[in-house]
This record gives sequence, structure tokens and C-alpha cells, in this order.
Amino acid sequence: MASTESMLTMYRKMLLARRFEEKAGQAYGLKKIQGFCHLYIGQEAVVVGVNEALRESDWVMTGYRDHVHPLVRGADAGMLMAELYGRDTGYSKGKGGSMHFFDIEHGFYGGYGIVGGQIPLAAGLAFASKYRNEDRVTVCSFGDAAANQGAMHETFNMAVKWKLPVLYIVENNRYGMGTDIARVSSVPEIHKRAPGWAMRGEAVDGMDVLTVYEKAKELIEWIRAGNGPVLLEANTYRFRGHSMSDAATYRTKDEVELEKQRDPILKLRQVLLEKKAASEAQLDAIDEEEKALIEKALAFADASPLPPDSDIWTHTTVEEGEPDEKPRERVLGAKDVKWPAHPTDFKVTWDLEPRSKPDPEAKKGAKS
Amino acid sequence: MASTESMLTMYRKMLLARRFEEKAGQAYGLKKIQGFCHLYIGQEAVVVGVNEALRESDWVMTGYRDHVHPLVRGADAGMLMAELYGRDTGYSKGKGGSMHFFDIEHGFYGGYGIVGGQIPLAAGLAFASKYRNEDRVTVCSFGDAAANQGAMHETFNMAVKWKLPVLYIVENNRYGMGTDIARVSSVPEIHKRAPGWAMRGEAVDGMDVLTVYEKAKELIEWIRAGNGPVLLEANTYRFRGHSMSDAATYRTKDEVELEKQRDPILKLRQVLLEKKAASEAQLDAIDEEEKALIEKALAFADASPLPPDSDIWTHTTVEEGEPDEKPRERVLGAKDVKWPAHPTDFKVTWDLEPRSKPDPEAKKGAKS
Amino acid sequence: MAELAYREALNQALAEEMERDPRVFLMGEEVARYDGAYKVSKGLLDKFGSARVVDAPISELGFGGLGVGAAMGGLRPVIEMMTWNFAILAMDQIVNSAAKLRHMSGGQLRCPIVFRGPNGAGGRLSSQHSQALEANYAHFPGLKVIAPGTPADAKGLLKSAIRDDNPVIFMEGELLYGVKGEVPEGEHLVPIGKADLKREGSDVTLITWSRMLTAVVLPAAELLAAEGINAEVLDLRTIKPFDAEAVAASVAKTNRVVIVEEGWGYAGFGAHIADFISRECFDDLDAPVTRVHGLDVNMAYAENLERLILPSAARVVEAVHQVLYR
Amino acid sequence: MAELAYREALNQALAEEMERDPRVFLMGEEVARYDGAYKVSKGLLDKFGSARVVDAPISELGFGGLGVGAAMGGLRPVIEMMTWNFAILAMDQIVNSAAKLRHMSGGQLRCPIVFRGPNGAGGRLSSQHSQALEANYAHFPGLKVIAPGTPADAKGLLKSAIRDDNPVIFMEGELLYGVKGEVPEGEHLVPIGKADLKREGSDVTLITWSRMLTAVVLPAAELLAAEGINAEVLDLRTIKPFDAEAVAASVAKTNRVVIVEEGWGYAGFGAHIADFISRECFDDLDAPVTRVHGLDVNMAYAENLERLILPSAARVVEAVHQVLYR
Ligand SMILES: Cc1ncc(C[n+]2csc(CCOP(=O)(O)OP(=O)(O)O)c2C)c(N)n1
Ligand SMILES: Cc1ncc(C[n+]2csc(CCOP(=O)(O)OP(=O)(O)O)c2C)c(N)n1
Ligand SMILES: [Mg+2]
Ligand SMILES: [Mg+2]
Repeated sequence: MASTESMLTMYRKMLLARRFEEKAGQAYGLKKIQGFCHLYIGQEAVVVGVNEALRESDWVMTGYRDHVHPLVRGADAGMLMAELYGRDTGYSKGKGGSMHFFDIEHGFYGGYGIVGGQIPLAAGLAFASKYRNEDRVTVCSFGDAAANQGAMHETFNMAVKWKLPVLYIVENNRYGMGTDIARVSSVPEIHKRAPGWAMRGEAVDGMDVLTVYEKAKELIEWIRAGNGPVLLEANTYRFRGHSMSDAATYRTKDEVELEKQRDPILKLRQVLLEKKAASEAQLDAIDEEEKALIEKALAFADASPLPPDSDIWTHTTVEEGEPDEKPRERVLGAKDVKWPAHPTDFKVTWDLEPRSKPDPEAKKGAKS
Repeated sequence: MASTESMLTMYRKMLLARRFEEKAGQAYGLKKIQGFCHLYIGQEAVVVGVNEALRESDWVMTGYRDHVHPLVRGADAGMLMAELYGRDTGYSKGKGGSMHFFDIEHGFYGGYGIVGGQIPLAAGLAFASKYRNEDRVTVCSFGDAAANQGAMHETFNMAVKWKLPVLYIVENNRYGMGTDIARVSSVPEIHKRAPGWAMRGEAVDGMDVLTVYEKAKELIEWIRAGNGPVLLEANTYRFRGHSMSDAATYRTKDEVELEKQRDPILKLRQVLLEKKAASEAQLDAIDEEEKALIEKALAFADASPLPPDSDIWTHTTVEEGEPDEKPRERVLGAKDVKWPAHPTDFKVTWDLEPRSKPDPEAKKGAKS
Repeated sequence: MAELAYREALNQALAEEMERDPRVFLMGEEVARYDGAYKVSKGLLDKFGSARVVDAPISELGFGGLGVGAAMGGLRPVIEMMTWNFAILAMDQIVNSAAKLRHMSGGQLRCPIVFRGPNGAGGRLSSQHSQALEANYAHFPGLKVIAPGTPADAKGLLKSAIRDDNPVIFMEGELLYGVKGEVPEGEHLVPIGKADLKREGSDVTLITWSRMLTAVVLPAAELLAAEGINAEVLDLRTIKPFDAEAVAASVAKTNRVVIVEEGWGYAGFGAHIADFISRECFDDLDAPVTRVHGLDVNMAYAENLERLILPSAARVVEAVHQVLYR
Repeated sequence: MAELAYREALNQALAEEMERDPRVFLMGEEVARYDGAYKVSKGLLDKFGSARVVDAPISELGFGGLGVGAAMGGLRPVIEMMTWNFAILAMDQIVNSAAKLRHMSGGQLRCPIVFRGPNGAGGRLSSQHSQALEANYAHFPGLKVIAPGTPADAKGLLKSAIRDDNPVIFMEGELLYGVKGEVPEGEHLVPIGKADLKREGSDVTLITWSRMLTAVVLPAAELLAAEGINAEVLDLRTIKPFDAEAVAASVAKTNRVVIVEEGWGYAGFGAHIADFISRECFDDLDAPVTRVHGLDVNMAYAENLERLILPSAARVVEAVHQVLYR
């Protein structure tokens, strides 16, 4: 069970996420943000619950619906907002925008715009950890519709075979853009496909942050113990359209209203009040604090300059000796930035595919 | 149960296949055939058993290990051999070679060199049949290693969802090139993955032509009745290397010898003799006939000219009004060629995705 | 003639061809109930039913290949790729199946299929969503590649593409869908492989295609006209096969050329045209062929960076000054 | 110096770099126990163990992407594609992930990865297995593209590619693996982006790369020498970035150019070089730049057709006559 402190943290983070996204939506309306913009409103329990079960050193990846994943890991809200505004002070210096958030300092590896493309990438991150014998777990989210991409099939097979330390979370919000997932999926309960790769698969109520947390904790421990990957299906719902340009008329108002009853923030608030873990006033104060934080973020983004024009030439390739950008250090002058310093000299001890029996004969006489 | 006549046909066809491949192998040694050349020796029960259960109007597709699939459907052995020789009299006028056999007259749609690439194509053939309300079944073979391609995952989902009339046969010969399939597959019994797509999946002894025939008959009937696709795993073995350049040292001699005990031709011969369906002499005579047929095929290929040099310019694109090539008519002057004449005027009656309930409201107010 | 948006012109072409030939069907993500991500297929589901307007799962390689198979089986599929950025996942089926089937089968098969969808930048979409990829497909024998720049050409060329017996890559401009223009009703066919002289001129030839035509090149021609420079504007419309005759004729007339394309310059399609002109019109040229193209960097999200990376009328004017040695 | 086959030179480069840096690993189909489909990785499994020489399932998109992820995570993967024909399945991960990660992350990440494997015709393999695809990758910003033509360059450039911090497309000649040449032992590094003058001459510059060098261009130079024509042979070695300086210097000297490439001419990489020369060396040229390339058709299996489709020394000689107006 989550401690009271932990519950309050999750409450705060869900509010942080909600308020960030609401303001992003508004800023989009004002054309401060442009292009595609996919809000996470309604799904907060998934990312917050899982994050609470992670270590700082763990890694996270997702698709283009990516604002909240780095935010709850500790990314600076102002710099995230500045990225949405396309400003120099954004995490990617305005190069990535909404779909491509990256915050390596906090172990957030992006922000990926090709549906399902992050699935093999996350296996690669996990491969790197295992290769160096680190006990890190990588978490990779993707949508219900992404589960119909071939990349998932190819990756899950390898991840299981090589016991890669990766937790795949399918954030099943029941729609891929305008399409009810059951309309285009022969097995819409995606965790039920896991046995097809001899993979552990589970489902969880993705509108209940405490359940998500508990389940994620259990699975992450199991993965960290070296048992291989897991597919966790979090059944959730997005309260808004697919992106800012989607009027979402493919769902009935009733359906949306019904789902809003399951708002993960209200649900946790209820629990906290029932447990007398906090008073109404205390919880409201948390909300006010998060709102204030987001106001500051907006002001920061608004006051930030565009990237210099000369930036068109940077970062397409790495020049020799060119260092990596550390956004908080660059923008805020932060001195406490922890950057992954991967060892360059180590011994690989992993035997990825132990030979059942030595067969020295096998190689003899082989020819092309 | 297969009739005696049917059994004798299958016996003959397996021999036809075996003798063709043996001679192709020899011709390769003589450099009459070049490039990649993948023999089917050992796997004959699969293609022959399935073929016996098909109608003439059904369609067949496979990968690059494709010599025998058209042969047992009635393709001219000489013209197939000529294709291997790269001659003008080959089915593809020497353009395709070993990996790209096509015989549309006999419903053989190729001959595909990208591992797993034929899987979506076959679904498309089945889609076309269903779209025109024809009761044709398409059969698509692929290898055990091809089952790790994302294309399979994507296709099976659609095939099940749209109930496409297609029989997928994974010819599991236990190796993808030099790799034991269990080394790179988390679920090496491939039919066991079928539930992951809510697909019917079955396995069959692919070294026993009668079992293959019975199972294929049952499944094809089920598919023709409109129940959707099936994945049939035929457990088989190739007696030769992956291709002509593979010494196959990744398998022990013992393993190969053991498998050769299960030679599908010997097995059926045993049955025929036990049943007194034919005498030793009669069966030997069949073999001699098929051998003679192959000798003629070799002579035909050998005597055939290269394609004219000007053929470099043909068939990369279709010019307006350009007809399709009908190989037997072109080469042998055959008058009995049946060519698919797809209707150009018809009514599409298939409701691919019936609406559960009409929702005239849904569209209103939709905007980009 | 009706004034239609580019997306409406495409819609009309689809509706007319589906009406005309029951073998034509449309498949892709969101094409049916959602009317298409860019609303190109609006109303078609209601008109033609769920077997002819098919919502596909997000499986580009799978439904791309399924389309090719359906073409082998006697249908005439139109496969919508939500954008060409995502179609890279289906490229194997396009270039290794569709483009090669007739050849591999020695002429037994044909593969009449259209792959269509938006190409190029969509406006503040960053690098994964802003690629103009025509050069990659033009490279493969067996494919035709089309990139219309106006609503009328969009309609006329899509109709021709659907009737063509070869696999056709049909690239729409992601930022063109809302652009309006006069479009002939009914049987309006634009031949594949024919360029269109969108503006006559005598001092310099501006060669372009797709969105650059209206967004950059015609405005540049106006700016030049104000300076007294009379630019001829040749819209290729078809990338493969391109209209060599029209190109040569225009160069013979103006002796100076600027090629304008949205995509990257490095191994871009403009290099192919430039190479053709430099060799085949060597004696006609009074100045080296010059190119204006998207900068050879990844597309950035920031407004100023995106604007600088894409070609502009100002850059075309500058290039014209260069070839005119002014 | 040892005389090594191209495949042995590559093997040496891999072994040396894996010895030098534990972050380097090799993954691909058949690379471990089978020693590689073309035996490039012979003996590496025994030397480095099963986590550093990994047999992958036939899942190009999957293990291609896994490699990119491993590079993001601090390793230096070498991903073997059994051939570049099959790598089309992985193209999304190469061009949409590897090529864009540093940019999308605003410089937070780098992606030091090498994708390598055979490119071009393999000898009687028909259309799906005989493609030279360098132009397609050269088009994308963020990638480097290398295509060595000799064993020494193969070794020296593979070592440089593995040490480079960018994603590198490393294209080996499928028919070069058995070709022998002198190869320096140990620390032999060839810089990326530098062409090599493989033969000095004064009458005409022959520009080429990969297998065409030894199979077609050097033999053509000998034939020309017999006629008294002194051809300079410039081997680009790196396709992107190409060595513009070396190209311009040679053109300034000979004033005539023939570009020879195995792949298709239409939007081929040769067009890019031709465009560069025609514009940047306009005043140096005494004749239009001419190109010899694989014919723009699908590759046929038949011996005579394959031979005619591929470039030949005779066609190069003919092209040289043309630029010399003889
Ligand atoms: C390969 C690819 N195909 C299509 C798209 C366009 N697209 C973007 S998001 C999306 C829907 C994805 O739905 P889902 O995976 O359920 O994630 P959700 O948006 O619901 O979080 C589509 C089709 C894309 N970005 N990439
Ligand atoms: C996409 C792709 N990757 C790799 C190859 C090279 N290749 C050809 S056959 C083969 C093994 C396939 O094994 P399997 O699917 O089991 O079929 P089998 O050869 O055993 O019949 C490989 C790796 C290819 N042709 N296409
Ligand atoms: Mg979803
Ligand atoms: Mg196999």
C-alpha cells in the first residue's frame, strides 16, 4: 500500500499534470502553441502511478502524448511549456515541440511521433542497461492503436527471448484517433495477446492511481529481478479529443460524461479525505500551488526568446568533440544536473544466449 | 480419408517434386542455374497434401522456396526449369529465376523474396475474392523464421477482423537459414501464437501427406464457409541446406539422418503397399515416369534460348493497352489456357463492418 | 467551373472513379467514419459502404501490402497513407512488391494501385512529420510519382492515376488541402507525365511542383515581374516520368533555370532535373542551373526556424538574380 | 601489409573496434553462430561472447530500432542488415529515429550507430535482391553514408564509422566480399568524407564509388589508356558528405567528367554530383557531365539481361568518347 506521503505526492503530481495540460490547451487556442498537440487529460493516473513505483535511475519513453511523462519525473514546467511555445529555453531549444519532449537528466528519453516507433527503442535502452549489468528498468508507454504495429510483435519476441528489463504499458484509452480500438483489433484487450510471445501480461484500472501504483511496483520488482519484460494494460480514457483539432464526435457525450465520473484526481481526493490523510482545505491548497506553478511556467515561456536563427544548423549531426546539451544547466544555470555518464570501460558479463552444449564440431567445414 | 486415386496422385506429385528438385540441385552444380536456389526436398508432404484439398480456382502464394508449389498445381515442368535456367521459355521469361516463380494460369501468385512479404499480399488476394463475393480460398505459405516479421502481426489482425478467406501455412522446418527457430523465437510452436489474434491455429505432422491433406481439407472447408483465416503449422524438415551455398553444419548428421527416416515419400509408399493400393512395380513405374518427365524438362530448358536483349525494357511498367503475358500460350502455343477474367462490372455486397447501430448524430459537427 | 478546395477536388475524383468502377476501393487509417484525417474522403463511406471505404488499423506495412495483393487479385485499390512520413513503414511493400510484381512475373501480373497521402511540411510539426519524400520513390523503376499543385490538377491527376495500370505514388501537399481553385466538373483527366506552363515568361524558367508552386514560385514570379524580370513557371506535376520535352523547350526559350523544391537538396529530385538540363540543354544554358530547396537539416518546430528551413519567394528571387548575374 | 579479402578487412575492423571499446556490439541475422551470411563476422562470437555478437530474429524493424535505442543508452551498436534490400523494412527506424534523435532532443542525445551490410547486385538474384540504395539514405539529413570499394578502405572506413558519433549507413559491395587487396594492419583509419584519387590522369575524370571502382571504372581506364586517353579515377568512398573539394579539383584539371554508379539513374546519387559539378564547376567544363548507371529497369535474373542492365567498362569508354567529342 502506498504511504500517505506517497499518496499526497501522487495527488499533487496528477494536479500538476492536469493544470499543465489545461493551460497548454488554452495556449493552443491563443496560437502560442501550434502544430499537433495531444493532451493527457484523464489519463494522469497511469503515468503518475507508474512513476511513483520507479527509481530515479530508471528510464521512461512514450509517444507523442508526452507532456506529462517528463513533468511528473521532475522536469521543469517552465522549460516544458517553453518547448511547446517553440522557444530557445525549451528542453529541445524549440526544435521538438509538443511531440518530442526529452529530458535526459530525469531519465525521460522522448517523445516519439511515429506510432509504435518507441517500442523497439525502449528495448534497446533496456538492452544497454542489461549489457552493462545495471539494475535499471525502462518503462515504455504506447497507445492501444499502436499495438497493431508490426514493431511491437518483433520487439516483444526479442525482449522476452533476451529477458530485457522493460515494462511496456499500453495506455488503452479505447480510441486511436477517431477509431474505437475494438473496430480494428481482433483482440482489443491487448494484455491478452501477451501469451503469444510467452510474455507476462496484466491489466489494471488505469483510472485508479493507487491500483496502478501497486501493480507497477509489483511488476517493476519482478522485472528488476531479471525475469524479463511485462506488458501492462492500463485501461484509461482521454477526456479531450485526440489532438487539438479533433472535435471527437465519434464518441457520445454520455460516454464522455460517464468516464469523467471516474476522474482519477477526484477518485484519489475521495480516498485521501476518507482516510483523513488531508483536509479539503489542504487538498485545495495543493491545487492552488500547482496552478501557481503553471502560471509561472506560462510566464516563463511567454518571456522566452525564440531560438537564434543560426540554430537551423545545429544538432542535425554531431561534430567531433561537441558536447551534449544539458537543458537545465544551459537555461537555468543549474549546478545540480545529474547526467548519465555511461562507462566506456567495463567487462560484458552477460551471456545472452548460453549454449546448451558446446558443439566445437559445428563450425568445422562451414563455408559461405 | 483420401481415396486411393487421390493417394496415388499425391504419391506421384511428391515424386515429381522430389525429382524436379534433385535435378535442379544438379543443374546448379553445373552452373546452369545461378544465384540463390532454395530446394524443397523433404517438405513435399506439405504442399502436396494441401494442394490435394484445394480447388482449381483457389490461389496459392509462398516465399522464395517456391519451385514445388506451382509444379504440383499443374505448371509445366519444362517451363519452370527454363525459368531456373534464365531462359526466354521460362514462366517469367527469365526475369524472375528461382525465387520468383509465377503461374497465374494455375493460380500460383509467386514466388516472393522478402521474408514474410507474401503474408499481406495473400490477405489482399483473399480480400479481392471476398469483395467480389467469390468462394475462392487463398493459401499462403511462409517459413518458421518469417513468423517473426511484423508484417505477420499486422496482417493476421486484419485477416481475422475482416474474416478473410485465407489459409496461412507456416512450413516449420525448424530452421531459418542457419538458425534453429527456438533460438530466436519466444514461442517456437507458431500455431500457439494464433489466439493472440483470436485466430484459429492448428498444427499437423508435415511429414505425413495424408494427415496434411485431411487437416487442410477440414480447414479449407471451414474457411470457405466464411469463418475467416486459419494458421496451420506444418512441422516438417528440409533435407538439404537452406540454399545451394549452405553446408548446413548447424545441424548434426544424426539429426538429419533421423529426419530422413520420416521421408514423406517413403511413408506414403508404405501406406500404399500396406493397403495394397499399388504394387512395388507400379510405384516404381510412377517414379520412372516422373523422372522421365524431369529429363524432358531439363532438355527443354537446355535447348531454350536466352531472352532477347531487348527484354531489359519490358515489364518494368505496363504500357496502355498492353496485354498480360500468358506463358503457356506464348511458349507452347497452348490453346486451353484459362486466365482469370475478373469482372469489371459488379455490385459489392460485402458489408465489411456492419454498424452495430446507426448513429446519424456522429457525423454532425465533425471538423478537421 | 466550380471553385473547390484541393481536398474537395480529390474527394470528387475519388467519388467519380468509385462510381465509375466497382473495383476501386479506398483503404487507410480514419478514411471511413472519420472522413479522413484531412477530410479528403468525406461522405464516401455513406455513398459506397464499408467494403469500399475501409478503416484500417495502424498497420501501414500490413494494409499497404494488402492493397498490393488486392491489385494482383483484380481490384484497383487506393491506399491512403495518413502522411508519407508514416508510409516509410510500408515502403518495402511499395518498392519490393508493387514496383516489381509485373517484372518478376514476366508480365503475367499487373499492379494497378494508388498510394496517396500528404507530403511535405504541415506547419510546426517538427522533423518526423515534415518530410517531402518524392525523390525516394522516384528512384525506383516500376513506380510513377505524381505531385499536383492545384485543385484542378489534383482532381485530374488522381483520376488518371486510378485508371493507370501501374503502381502510382500520389503525393498531396499537406498544406494545400484548404487551397482553392477552379476545378472542371466530371470527366476531367490530366495526363500523367505532362508538365503545365503555369506562367509564360522569357527571362528565366522556374521549375517546380506541388505546394511550392502557389506558395513560393508564383509569388516569386510576381516579385520578379515588379522588377521587370519575366519568369516562366513550369509545374512538373508528375515527378516520374517527368516531362523532358516541356523542360527542354522552356530552357531553350529562357536559357536560365531555377529549380524549386520543398524537400532536401542533397540527392533531392531537383538534382535529377538539374542534371538533365545541364547535359541535354548544355548549349542552351547561359548560366548554371540553380536550385532552391529545403535546407539540408532536420525540420525544427520553432516558428522562425521552420520558416528559414523551407524555401521562400525571397530565396527564389535571389537565385534568379544569380542566374541572371544581377 | 597483408593481402586480405574485403570481408576479412571488415572482420578485422570489427574485431579491432570491439577489442578497443566494450560498448561496441554486433547484432544481425546469422552474425553469430553462422559467422554471418557473407562470413564477415567469422570468429567474433567465440572472441566476444553472445551479448556482443547477437543472432537476431528476422525482424529488421525490430532489431534495427533496438540498436538505435541501445545507442541512445550509451552503447555503440553495429547492426548488420543481411542486405540493404531487406533494410527497407527498417528504414523508419533509421531515418525517423536514428537520423532525428539528436535534433528532436535539442542536442541532449546522440546516436552513434552503424548500419552495415551488402548493397547492389549479388549476381543473378533478380529484382528484389539487387538494389543499390545509397541515394535513398543520402537524402536524409542526420545520416552519413559510406560505400568503400577496396579492402583497405573497407577496414579504415568501418573503423571510422564505428567511432563516429552519428548514425552511419555503411554499404558494402555484395560482390566485393571476395575481392582481395593490401590492407594495413592495426590502427588504419580512413577519414569519412574524403575521396581518394585511385588513378591520376589528365583527360577526363571518372567519379565512382563502391564496386564500380574495381569492376568497371579501373578496367575502363586501362582500355582508355590503350587508346591514349589518360583518365583520372576519383573514388568518392563517402557518399554523404561527399568530398566536394576533391571533385572540384579534379574537374578543374580535366574539364570533363563521367560519373559511374551501379544504381538506377533516375534520382540516383550521380545526379547530385553531376548537379554540383555543373553548377560549381560551370566554367571548368568543356563538355556536359555524363553519367553511366544501372539501367532504369527492374533487375532481371537472366544472365544476358543482368549483364546489360549493369554498367560496364565498355559503356564507360563510350561515355568518355562522348565527353571528349570523339
Ligand atoms: C506510423 C504512424 N501512423 C499514423 C500516425 C498518425 N497518428 C498519430 S496518433 C494516431 C493514433 C494513435 O492512437 P493510440 O496508439 O491509441 O494512442 P493515443 O493517441 O490514443 O494515445 C495516429 C493514427 C502516426 N503518427 N504514425
Ligand atoms: C526481410 C528479409 N530478411 C532476410 C532475408 C534473408 N533470408 C532469406 S531466407 C531466410 C531464412 C528464412 O527462414 P524461414 O522463414 O524459416 O523459411 P525457410 O527458408 O526455412 O523455408 C533469410 C534470413 C530476406 N530474404 N528477407
Ligand atoms: Mg488510444
Ligand atoms: Mg524455416
